[in-house]
Amino acid sequence: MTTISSSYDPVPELAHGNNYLTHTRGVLSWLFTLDHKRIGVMYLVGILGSFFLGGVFAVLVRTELLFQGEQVLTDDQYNQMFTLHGAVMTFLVIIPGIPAALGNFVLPIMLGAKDVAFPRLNLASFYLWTLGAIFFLAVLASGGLDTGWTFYTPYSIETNTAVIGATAGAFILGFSSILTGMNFIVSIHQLRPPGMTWFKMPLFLWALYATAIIQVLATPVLAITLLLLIAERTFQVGIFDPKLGGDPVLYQHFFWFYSHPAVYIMILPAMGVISELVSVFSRKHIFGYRFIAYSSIAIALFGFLVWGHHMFTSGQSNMMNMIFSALTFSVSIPSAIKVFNWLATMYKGSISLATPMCYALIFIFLFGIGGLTGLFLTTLATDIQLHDTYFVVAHFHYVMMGGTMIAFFGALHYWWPKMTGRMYSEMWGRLAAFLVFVGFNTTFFPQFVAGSQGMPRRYADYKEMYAGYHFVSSIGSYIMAVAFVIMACYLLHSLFRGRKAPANPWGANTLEWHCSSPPPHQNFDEQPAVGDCYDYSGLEYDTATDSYVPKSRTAVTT
Amino acid sequence: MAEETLTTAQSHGHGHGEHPPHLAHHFESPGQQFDACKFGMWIFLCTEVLMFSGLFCAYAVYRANHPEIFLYAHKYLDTNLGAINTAVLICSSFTMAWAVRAAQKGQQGLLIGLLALTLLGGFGFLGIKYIEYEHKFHKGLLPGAQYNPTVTPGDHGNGDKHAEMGDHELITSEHDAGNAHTAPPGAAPARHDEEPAVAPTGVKPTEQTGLEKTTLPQAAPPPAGRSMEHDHAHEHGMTGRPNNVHLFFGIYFAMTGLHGIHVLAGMAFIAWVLKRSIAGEFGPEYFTPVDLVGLYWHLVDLIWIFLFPLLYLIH
Amino acid sequence: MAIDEFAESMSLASAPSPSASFWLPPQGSTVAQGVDSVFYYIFWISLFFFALIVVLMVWFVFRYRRRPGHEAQQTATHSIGLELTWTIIPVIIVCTMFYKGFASFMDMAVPPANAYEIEVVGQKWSWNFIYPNGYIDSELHVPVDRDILLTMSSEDVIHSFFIPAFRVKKDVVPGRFTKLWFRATNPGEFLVFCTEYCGTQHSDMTTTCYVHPVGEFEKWLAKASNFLDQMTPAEGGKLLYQRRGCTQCHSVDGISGIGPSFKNLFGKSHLMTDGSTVTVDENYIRESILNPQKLIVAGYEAVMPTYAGRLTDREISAIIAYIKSITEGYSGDESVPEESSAPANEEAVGDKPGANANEGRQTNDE
Amino acid sequence: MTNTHAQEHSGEVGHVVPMGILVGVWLALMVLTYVTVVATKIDLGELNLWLAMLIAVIKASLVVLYFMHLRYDKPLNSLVFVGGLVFVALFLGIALTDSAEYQPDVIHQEALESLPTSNT
Repeated sequence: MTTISSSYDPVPELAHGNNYLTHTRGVLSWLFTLDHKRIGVMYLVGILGSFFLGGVFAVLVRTELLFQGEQVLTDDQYNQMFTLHGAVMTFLVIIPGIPAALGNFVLPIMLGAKDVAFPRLNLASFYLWTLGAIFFLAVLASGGLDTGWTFYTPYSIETNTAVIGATAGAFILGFSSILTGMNFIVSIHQLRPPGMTWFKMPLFLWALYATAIIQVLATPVLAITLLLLIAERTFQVGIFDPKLGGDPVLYQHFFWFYSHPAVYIMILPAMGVISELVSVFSRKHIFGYRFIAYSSIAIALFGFLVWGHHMFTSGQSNMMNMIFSALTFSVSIPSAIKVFNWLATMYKGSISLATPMCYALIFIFLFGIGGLTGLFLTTLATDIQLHDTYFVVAHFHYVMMGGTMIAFFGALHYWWPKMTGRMYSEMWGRLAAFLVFVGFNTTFFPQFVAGSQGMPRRYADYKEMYAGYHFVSSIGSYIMAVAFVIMACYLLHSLFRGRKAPANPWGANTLEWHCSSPPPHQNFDEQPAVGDCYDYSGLEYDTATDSYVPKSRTAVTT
Repeated sequence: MAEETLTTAQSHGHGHGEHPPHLAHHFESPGQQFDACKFGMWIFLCTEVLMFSGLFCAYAVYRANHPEIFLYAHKYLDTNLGAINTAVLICSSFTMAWAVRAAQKGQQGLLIGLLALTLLGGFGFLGIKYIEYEHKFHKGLLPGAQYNPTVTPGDHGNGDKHAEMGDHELITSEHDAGNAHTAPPGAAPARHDEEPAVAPTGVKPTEQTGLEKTTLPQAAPPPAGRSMEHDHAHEHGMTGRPNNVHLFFGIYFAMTGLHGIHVLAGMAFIAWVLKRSIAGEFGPEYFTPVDLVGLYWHLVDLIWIFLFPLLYLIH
Repeated sequence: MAIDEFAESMSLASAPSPSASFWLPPQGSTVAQGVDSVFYYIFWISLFFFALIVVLMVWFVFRYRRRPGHEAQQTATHSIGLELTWTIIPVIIVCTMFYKGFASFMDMAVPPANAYEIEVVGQKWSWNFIYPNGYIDSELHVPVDRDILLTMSSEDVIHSFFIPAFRVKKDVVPGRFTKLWFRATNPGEFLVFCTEYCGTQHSDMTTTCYVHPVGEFEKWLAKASNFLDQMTPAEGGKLLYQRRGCTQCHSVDGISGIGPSFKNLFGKSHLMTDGSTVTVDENYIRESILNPQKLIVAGYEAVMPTYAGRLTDREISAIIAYIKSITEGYSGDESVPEESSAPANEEAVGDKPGANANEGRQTNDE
Repeated sequence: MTNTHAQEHSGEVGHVVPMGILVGVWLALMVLTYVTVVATKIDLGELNLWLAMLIAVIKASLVVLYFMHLRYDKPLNSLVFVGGLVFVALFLGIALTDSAEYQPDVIHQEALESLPTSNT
């Protein structure tokens, strides 16, 4: 076995230009790479591009709703815009988001391994994602999609927009998700270094493990649902088509059996990131490690029992309504445990407001609202009033956008120095974070009130009484758009003229900070030592290099 | 889609290892690599089981709520052909398991022979499936809108006198259905839901072509008058045939079609492993691809073990 | 006539009734009070916990901000006691929420026995309400303080029947019935929305629910259901043309939509898809209303649903009269009523602008 | 189901299933197939379905335990397989319960085959 260096050895400096970015040159070396870090970066570029595309659709939707009547889009175009916004954001951005882009990059290094368990499969997942994205672009070019991202039958059977193209795209993206999940499960089981037991693993890996379980168990049911929908359209099989004796409510069971666990695929990695950020930027050991780890698994498993709360008004039987309402409350408990544990971690810490921590705090604020408004939608009586109104739109944007995407940007800033070897500008980072926070709340808080006042969802036009809410919401969406443009600018700027990043700028103790920034091709020359990844006592701030270095050997108190 | 990615799952095993030949650089020992591959394969099999669970769920829901359709329609299926198919798959599963054993013991000749036998079993299964599909296409026993039976149940395709009339019937029904993209009967039986990537673009099936529109109950009688309960008498149309019998064939073609695709994929992998075993790559210290393809083939057999009684032995 | 009387008897000011609140619309039905109490119960608990989290977070960030001389103190890294408290307390709170929601849902879910049944048929972008005496209207009229049971079904795709003021919502699913009941507490006009995405004009699929004061409803129903008696057949035909979904496909201004336009139709001869030519006369119109699939004008698709059993013979002849009335130069036996002859009458026939949104809107050419 | 003889040495990694078991399982599967086909001849009413399912489960577990040598494998693999089945059962169970509950509300149109003549 290889020698184990002590956990506080100084990080081996790389000969200039020998990191994973410069290991080999040329486009082909990127397109056919098996290196998980390069695959992660390629995913990141694809996902940020899709996020920009989805954002354009969102701004168009909000511009149409700025005033009553028709502004820029006809009814049909509006229906296509909100459908494509939903489909692109869920399938292309937020489901692969944190696991595929950042998880791929960080997981093997956190495990002290050279790569994921199946590198070729990892590259295949990326190309499946790209193929799925191409299908979505083809759908965009060939007449769009106007069924909503849920493809409810019988409308999705009889509309003449490119439903088959979109469902085929989602089918392929599903496989990309399954294979990434499988890769992560096997890597976490098989590639943990000696000394890293399950409860010495970083919490981000617990979150990715729980996410992978859902990806593997839920996505196949989406695959068969989409296959049957394609069969409906091409051969009129009649399983979901009421004209042929089929049952549209059965389609909703099929669809939501996947799509509710899918929302936990989206939020769990975000929670994993927040656990890391809160601990590092408070210089405090994480509080309640086991409870946070177990709550990730609990959310993953309970997530499979609750899909019926999307169907309270759909004609689902009253008995199932009651069972699903009761079960859905079980999912809110682990989320509450996590939030309280994060707060307990911050207690008596030394909290720095670097940009990643700004996003972590914004996450706790927005996810707090998102999670608590979920209670209204879980309770039967209030869900009857609130279902399919803007209250639901606001709820899931607070949890998906306010939760997952905010955590994604926090993680992006946290691992930016490690991925690119460059530091971004803290001032611009904090400004953009503040603007995102202001823009987000201006956009979505009015939608809560519009929704509870009865404003239905997916409306191209609205009655007079909802005009005020929509106006404020549209203004908010422009503020958010500006904030993201600012973020894009300063991150791109840092790529070329950012300060050279030290090995450990934030003073974290997970293994990816024990190698250089950007890390070498093979991550570690010899097996890194596995200590307690939330114990920061062995690191001290070195003003010269503006980074954290292991304390001088004599003073090391083990 | 998943099929060819699967091959990468197996091929990762034999990277350019420094010490033992087939050890990938990021694994410590062949044991760790073998366990990782088996574990990854079992996770993949789990996703396959969940994918077919969707079809079993559709089957269960429609059988529970419309038992008369299944009782009536299963008589169209030929139980003997189904039983032969089950036997064929079990034998090819046996030869596959034996082949894995042969690989583990390094018996190259036996390995190659057994893999060939398994491949033959696959062809046999698909051949019988083709006969069954041919009979159904011929007799108009198709899913959904194209359902236009020209044969009474129990007449297992040997009712030749129906043959010519059947074609005529089918042509008209084809014309009525009016959706150009349904595979014309008699042509090679279009696999029911081949890989969607090649599916025709979303041609909108015209709404009312020959289909009975959902006729709403008469408006005149006050709603309370209409019987809500599930009255079986209403179930049976004029000819004693329960309505929506095409649902059975929708589910039949979905299940056996998707299973057929997986048999085809399995045969592709076996052929690929056969080629490599002829090249002598496998032996006691490295036989992972044979083992993984064997697991996949056994899963395909496993699913047929459940499909056979559910579709053919309805009582 | 119905609307004028209705407005007078109501002398309704448009101000929302006092029971409206910041979060929820005015309470228009018996269950509304229960739903609102559950809503505010959850609201105040959520606000408390949200405030707790945000105050703690902001305080910690300020109190323990990183500054020279301030080090993070190593507190305990886990405590079973704390973990149990913030597990058990939320479980208890959440159980109370479930029970309150469940109890209030029970009143909503189980329709009372002898409710007044109205059948609702949702179709692409308009509602049809079939009253017990067979009269079909595109707006919902109900008596106040009476249990109303809606038995709903859809003709094409999934719609959803939602009256915000009554706190009731239920999907309208093709191929099955779904039931919804409410009991309106105060007279007035309440908006009805479709809340399940159903295509192009999903946002226009709104109508109004008129709650009549005690005794007024029967009078309205009697007057409305024999509207043919109070007007010439042509006007009755025009009302049927607007109310029964003909507007979706047939225009009256000469522009052909999904179906041929009715303008100048009577007496003309058309080439049919099967090659024959047919002159448009009474029994051709009657035939294409009852069995539309048989004869289709060339160049059109056979997508018209049958109206067999949904239009009485008298209504069909009224429609025929209307088609005649908009054919210039047709000196048929009835006198062609000019547009201006009885505007008041015209106005009173329920053409309240805006309320019945689908009346004026022609579907643009597909 | 512990892995009886550990194969940590770099040679044999998997477990070799003895020939006797392979042939035995094969014969059992063939016999069970025959039994399940014959079983449909006897009319047990509702029980027929459950009998067929029982035989199918026995055959399936034979294949899984011996042909796929799950019995000699690491317990993690069987946990994955059985875990998947639990979620399949959850999905089928709830879909069946719910569709049975709202079945009385489903409208039964006329048979698709007999196109109704226009009935004024």
